[in-house]
Amino acid sequence: MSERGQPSYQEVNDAVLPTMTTFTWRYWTALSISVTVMIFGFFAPWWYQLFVGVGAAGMSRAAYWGTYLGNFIFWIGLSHSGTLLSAVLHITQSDWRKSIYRSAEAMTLFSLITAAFYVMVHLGRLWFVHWTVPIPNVMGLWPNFRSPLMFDVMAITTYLTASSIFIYMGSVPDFATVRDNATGLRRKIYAIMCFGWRGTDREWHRLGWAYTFFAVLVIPLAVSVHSIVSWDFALSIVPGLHHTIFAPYFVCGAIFSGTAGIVTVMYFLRKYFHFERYITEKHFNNLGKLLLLLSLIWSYINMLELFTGWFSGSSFEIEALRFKLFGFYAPLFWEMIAFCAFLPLVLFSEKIRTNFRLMLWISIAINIGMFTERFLIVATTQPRKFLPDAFSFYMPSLVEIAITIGSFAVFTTLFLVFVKVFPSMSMYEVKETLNLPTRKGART
Amino acid sequence: MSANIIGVYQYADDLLDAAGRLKASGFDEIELMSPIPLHGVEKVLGPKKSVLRRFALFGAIVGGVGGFLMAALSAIVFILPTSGRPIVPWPPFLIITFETTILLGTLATLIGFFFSANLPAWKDRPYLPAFSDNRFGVHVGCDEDAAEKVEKIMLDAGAEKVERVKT
Amino acid sequence: MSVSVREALGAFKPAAIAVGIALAAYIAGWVAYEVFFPGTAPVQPIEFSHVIHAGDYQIDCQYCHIYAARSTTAGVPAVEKCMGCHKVIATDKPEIQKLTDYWNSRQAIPWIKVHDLADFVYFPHKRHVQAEVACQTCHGEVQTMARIERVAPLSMKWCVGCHEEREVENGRDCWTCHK
Amino acid sequence: MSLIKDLFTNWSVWRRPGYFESFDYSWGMVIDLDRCTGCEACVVACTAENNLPIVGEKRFSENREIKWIRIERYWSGEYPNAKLSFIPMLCQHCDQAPCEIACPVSATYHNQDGLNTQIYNRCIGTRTCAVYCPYEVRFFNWFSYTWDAPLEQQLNPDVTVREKGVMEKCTFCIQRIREAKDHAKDDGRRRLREGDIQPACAQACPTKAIVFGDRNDPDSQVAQMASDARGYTVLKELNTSPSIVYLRRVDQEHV
Amino acid sequence: MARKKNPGSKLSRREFLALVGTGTSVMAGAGFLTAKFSRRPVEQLIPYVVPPEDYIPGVAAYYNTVCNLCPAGCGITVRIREGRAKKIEGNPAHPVSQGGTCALGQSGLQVLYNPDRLQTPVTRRGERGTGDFHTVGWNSALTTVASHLDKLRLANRGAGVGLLTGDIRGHLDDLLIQFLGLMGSGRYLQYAFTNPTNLYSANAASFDTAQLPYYDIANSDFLLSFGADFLGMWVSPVSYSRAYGDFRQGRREGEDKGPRRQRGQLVQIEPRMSLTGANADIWVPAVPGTEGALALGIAHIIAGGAGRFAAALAEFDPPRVAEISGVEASTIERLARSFGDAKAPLAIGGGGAAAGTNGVPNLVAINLLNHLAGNIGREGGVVFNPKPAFGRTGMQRHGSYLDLLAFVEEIADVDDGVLIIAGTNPLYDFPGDERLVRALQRIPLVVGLSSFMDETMQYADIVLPVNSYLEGWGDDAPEPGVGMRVASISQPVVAPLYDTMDVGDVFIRLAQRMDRDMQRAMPWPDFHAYLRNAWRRMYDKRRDKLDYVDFDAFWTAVLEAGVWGETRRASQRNEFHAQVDYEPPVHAGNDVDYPWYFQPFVSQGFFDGRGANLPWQQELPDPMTSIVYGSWIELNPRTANELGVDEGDILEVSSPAGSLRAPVWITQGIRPDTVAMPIGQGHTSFGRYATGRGANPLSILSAQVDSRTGAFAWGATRVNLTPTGERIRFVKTGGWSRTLDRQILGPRSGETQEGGDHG
Repeated sequence: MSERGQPSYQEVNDAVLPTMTTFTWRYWTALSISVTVMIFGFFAPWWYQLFVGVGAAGMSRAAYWGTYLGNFIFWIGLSHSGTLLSAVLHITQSDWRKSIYRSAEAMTLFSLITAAFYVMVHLGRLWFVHWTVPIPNVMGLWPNFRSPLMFDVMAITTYLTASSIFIYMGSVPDFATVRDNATGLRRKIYAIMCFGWRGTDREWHRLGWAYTFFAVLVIPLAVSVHSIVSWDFALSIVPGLHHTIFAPYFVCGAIFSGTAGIVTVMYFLRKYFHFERYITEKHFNNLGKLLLLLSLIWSYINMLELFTGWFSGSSFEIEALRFKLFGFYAPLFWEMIAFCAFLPLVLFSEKIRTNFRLMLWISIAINIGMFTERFLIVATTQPRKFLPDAFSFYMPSLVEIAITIGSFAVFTTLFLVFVKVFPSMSMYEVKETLNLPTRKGART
Repeated sequence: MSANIIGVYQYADDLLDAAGRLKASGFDEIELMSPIPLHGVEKVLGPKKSVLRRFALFGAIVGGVGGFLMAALSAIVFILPTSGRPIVPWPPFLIITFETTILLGTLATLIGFFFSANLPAWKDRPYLPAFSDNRFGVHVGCDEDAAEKVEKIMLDAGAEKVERVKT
Repeated sequence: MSVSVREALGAFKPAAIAVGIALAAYIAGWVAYEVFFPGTAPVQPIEFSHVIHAGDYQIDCQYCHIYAARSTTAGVPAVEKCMGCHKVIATDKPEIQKLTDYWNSRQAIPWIKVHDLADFVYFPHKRHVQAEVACQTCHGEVQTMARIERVAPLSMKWCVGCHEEREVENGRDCWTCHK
Repeated sequence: MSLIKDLFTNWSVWRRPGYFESFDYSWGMVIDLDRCTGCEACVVACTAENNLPIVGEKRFSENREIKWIRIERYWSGEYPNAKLSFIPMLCQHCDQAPCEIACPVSATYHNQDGLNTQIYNRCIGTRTCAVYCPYEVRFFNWFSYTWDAPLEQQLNPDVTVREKGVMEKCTFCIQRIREAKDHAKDDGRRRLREGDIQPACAQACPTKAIVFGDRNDPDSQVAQMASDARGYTVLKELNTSPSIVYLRRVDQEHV
Repeated sequence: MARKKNPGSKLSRREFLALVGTGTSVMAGAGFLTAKFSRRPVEQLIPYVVPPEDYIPGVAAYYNTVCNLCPAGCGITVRIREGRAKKIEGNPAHPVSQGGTCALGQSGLQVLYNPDRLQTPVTRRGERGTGDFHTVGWNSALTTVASHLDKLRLANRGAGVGLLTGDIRGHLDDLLIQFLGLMGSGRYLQYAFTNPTNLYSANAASFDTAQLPYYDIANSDFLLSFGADFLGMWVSPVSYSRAYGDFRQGRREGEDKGPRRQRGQLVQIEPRMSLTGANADIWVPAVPGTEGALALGIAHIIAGGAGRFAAALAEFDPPRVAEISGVEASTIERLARSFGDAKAPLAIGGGGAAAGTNGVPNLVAINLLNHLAGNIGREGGVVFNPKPAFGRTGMQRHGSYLDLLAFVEEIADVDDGVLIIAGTNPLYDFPGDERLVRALQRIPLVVGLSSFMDETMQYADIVLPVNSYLEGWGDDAPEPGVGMRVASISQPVVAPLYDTMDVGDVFIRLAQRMDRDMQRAMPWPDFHAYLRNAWRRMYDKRRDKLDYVDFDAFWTAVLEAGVWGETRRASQRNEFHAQVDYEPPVHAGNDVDYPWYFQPFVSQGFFDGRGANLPWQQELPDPMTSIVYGSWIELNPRTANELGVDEGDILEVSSPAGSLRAPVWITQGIRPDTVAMPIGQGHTSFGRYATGRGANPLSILSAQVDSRTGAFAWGATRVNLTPTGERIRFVKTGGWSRTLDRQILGPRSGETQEGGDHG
């Protein structure tokens, strides 16, 4: 935080706490729209699908996986923003992280929840989903841990647990602040939520250590999560999916789309919660640089994938590639290349990196591109596998489209609830970046 | 023990100063309260050792061993061969092992945190709401007859005010 | 001023108690259903007593359940079979008169299945009878039951446990029992 | 505890792949493409034996048909020298099946008879196995299918009717294998004999293009035919070790 | 439980208690109900009141009977569980099917369990053809018919009664003749457009035996097939498919196999590639109807200008034949050489070759090839069957298209004529010819015996539901046989599902309701008794030769085996005394307005359309195109280019007799000057699965007939094609139909897989 106009501790509290208690008409509108869309776009079609069978979706023979799994990867990818970035920056002691990491972690958590929803939506028999949980049962039968899907189950469970703990533990001192500034029932709820936190030297010390441990544990975990998601695909022998490059490709794409997601969220927080003093050009600039780097890595890996596929000369790979590049879904492919490989190149310019509005649009475009990538992964590979006689085609159905839209509403709803429950900016950590009030300091 | 005295400070260096003086006067039960983590507390109150890292390590080891055994034993308890792969193949099971290591490591760290930070606070503890905002505080638990001495030290170190709280 | 969780928790006491009562009531209702309408021992259309037939008179199981050694199903005796004896025996009892009514109107008795396996389970009585597994192993001490009651859990773990104990060939293969 | 002890004492055993070579039977098929005429009697026979649903025109048009065995057709050449070849495609019961590894709940695995199994009631419908299958012979119940009364009276009681959300595929008519084993036991035989079992497709085949038997038995017809010079396995480069050996159709250009 | 005082609340103690009480009871009720509904529904065990004999639940029984879905007469074995038919298999003991079945035969169960079966007799209420019927009891329906017949008979006008059936063989045939004889009528005709009338006629002309010979494909080594789709639905598909397997690869190990000989070679000559064409080594697309010329061209080369037919063959030199048939002269010479050099060559003709106006001359020319090859009566050649054990041969029974028309019109001309129709559906099979419908409309009483309300039944006054072939009694002498005398019995494998009767029973019951003479002449209680009686007579004749204690033992044995046969062979005949000549085909429509030959073909799944109401058949991909649930018109890519249409574009197909619409299927397997369409769809009334699906190509055919037999020439119409601009997506299983160089059909010949492996 720059010296110029540095806020005081009290001002930090005053900036954040009201965001939790003031409910504008804008907020209510946004919330009611997103809840409506969530119910009618997500849960209603899902219920319908549970009732009639997964046939309500557009998947069919050969294209056994569709939009649901594409969206699943997208949301898992988006979740790689917060926790991973927050942990990395925490370890590297980058102070600029502190004003944005809370909302970034919330993004992680909520995209993970959305992704977990997609696993359920995808399942043919949701009512037996507990068979994937390793608990003793009347069948004496356990899940198959050799399956990449079980890696997934384990990874997502761990990631969800670790992320929730990470964000919650980071918020405990702030909950105490909320408690101290609230009255009535709200005070009591937050009193429980902060465990009776007092901010003693002992508590701070333990929290510091615990937080560092979490960060250290979460970094490899986050990398492993998207690698594992990629193995769902790469461990199959489907041409176009069976690539060793898939794990880094997915991880890089995940961080890419997650970072873009942070930029988007940051923009809105800054705008509607008036965090201008805390979320500054510096943040946009730094994240812009990160986006640029990731975009370059992403393009490189993409090129590798296409090149190795083509150069292999295998009929399977070439047909898969041909369909991806020039088939029915080719426009989407080229849109993805434009948004994720070429558009981010403008971030070489610092002027653009520090232009909030442009950054917003670029970040949204990147996520549209990444969403397309995930869709293409499922839509272009499976219908063109090995036996030409079994070639088919995949087109999402109305139910799938509705659920896709609805899942964004799920995420938004969760986020809208979050900003009223959690301080959306970490107060104590922002205070940490300010000058410590000392008598000496007061004198000078 | 019967007296709980809290001193409120506007400045952090005053607080540390007060803590140092109290420590020097032979009071052991000193707690500092602040809205942000304070650096340099250890210099004043002596180094802190926490069992946290042991919890983390223990959790991770249990998670790792347990995870692998869960995968391996559940494969052996009902042998269902798949794809010509071994019943207990280590590469995929290492992934499971890795995940459970992290999972239990995290959970153990959480438990360790609660354990070592003395949380949640089931019993009432001395506190003032200003400590989460912009004030620093020190709490000393002492005998009734030492209370006045403590209050004096606190005020000398520049306390804005000194309060006695009941618990 | 002081702070802790307890005070706050106290505020939620009424809510917690209300939830507790509701839960207890719910569970009590559930248990009541299980107690008053036991799924394991349903009321049959005719109060047929195995105690009299299998217990007192020592009639062999396969005298009535004639297909047990030959087929997947043990077979419920046809009404004709019952009438074979009950044309003369105990004709004055009300339950036997019920039987006679069924016989006279040429209607089958709608017995309620107590040992009801799921449709995807293939259970051949034949193999088990031939392997000299006593009927009582799975059906309990039938000769002491006035009303047939399911004693065994009939869960997969239970089946497999027995297969294991007896070292049944391919006894753990899913397709041995599932279809 | 004994399990853990078992794990360590038998560590090398659990770690050894290729266990299927020691299976009791290794059911396999030889399909002679020179005999196969593409008449599709096998397709209907399979439908009838295994309670395959009638999905209806709309669902068929969405590629949701369920045919455990199907005839694939490949053209070569142009008119007037065009040639059409047929190949029946059904679950290959691969020894190293890509699908088996995929199932998170072990609903599909390799059993003692060398069969690639599918346990319907265990399936939760992730469809991973179908994605992993290179032969496209796994079918998913996108809906719960019904039969117009009284067509349901035809349903085979030895085969479960699958509900929505369940994967299914060719079982090599496991119900017939089970029945044959049952009869063998009644006769006091430990092992099945050649010809005890015929899956519905092989039985119906009017040209006897499909031969079924135990590949572990070197004297069996399948074992002998599999070593024919015309023998090959489909998509061998994927290293799935299928249990079905095809005998290439003879191309006789000069008549 | 309840607190005495609730400080924050304004509730009184009473209210609070009430609230707690209500809440508790509601929750308890909810728990109770959840427990109730979470439990699996109760299943009941329903025992028999009196168990049937030899019945074990859970154990399957097998019964042998005869398939009735096509005239081949395959023996089948039906699997029964708990009194219900579960599966049809070929009867391994039956020489026709030898354990195999065809796709249609497998679907027989859906004839039995078809949801659209007629369950009770119905009588017409509305206009004919509107399908407005109401149900009546058997008693009233039979009485109505019987009184009508009785009246005619007593008035000595019994000749006004006609009986039109499908393919009925065996003792049922005898019973019907007897019934009609008692009525004083000789009007009995069997008609189906697939009946090989021309083949009978050509064989009669060539060899003096009006029968279908048994083509010994299995032992032949060079098979020249002129349009005969014997692997499809031609004459006896299962038997010939079985033979084809052995023809290609010899007998299977373990069976009694002859010396391993060279792989048989198959040449298929037809304008549109049929299933047999797809399996042939060489497919020769000749101009439709010119197969005879081609046969004579080949004969010309083989005979080499010598022999009895030298003069007749003289003008059929390769260049001229090439001009007629559109087949290159070099190909003709090659075929002739191969045919001449083969050890056991065989030529068969059928399908399109027999379905022109020149069907008989074409087939005679093909017979000439067999004669020249000297394979008549020899192994691997044309084997004639002995006289069947009972019944008449097809030539005696079948009527041609012209016969049928005359038959119906005659009855219409009689006062009070009665037409009884059983097991045939001429209104579907018929070309776009209004004469039949007009004649039917004029007949005062049309009685239908059928399981389904098909197109013809729509014109009946009374429809009596008959048993499906799995519910009734019958017997059969398959035609063609397998070179020896075979008879099979069909028995009810399940109890009738509905209130239905055997066809034979209907006539016996009718007789019982007529006057005393009729009753006395047909004294049997039911058809089963009649049949048993008839077999007893057969048994009595052969008692000495047969190795059974008594008739009952014989009868039980036959029922168990489902088949009974005598290894008697027909005397060998090798005389060929027909006039050999080529007659150019006449096509309806000139080649300017109607530029394309139109070749309807019998489809694998539906046969002549009777399989269209079976959902399994509707869902069975067509072997050549993989299309299901619809019809299509096959076009050569060149034709499609010319018309500017693509796959799925809907064409208007118009002929001199009418027009229909069908989507385009582009295939390499058809001549550019020919278009083809499958028969079987386009039903206007045939149950829920068939009605209103696709188009019926027969409906736009001109009423062309064979010049000699009067048989319907369904391959002799030309059409014009007009794109309509509409388009559909085909419902089919197949994706792409090229292998893209992937190793699916095996390594190229001469390579083993190890060598060709690149993985």
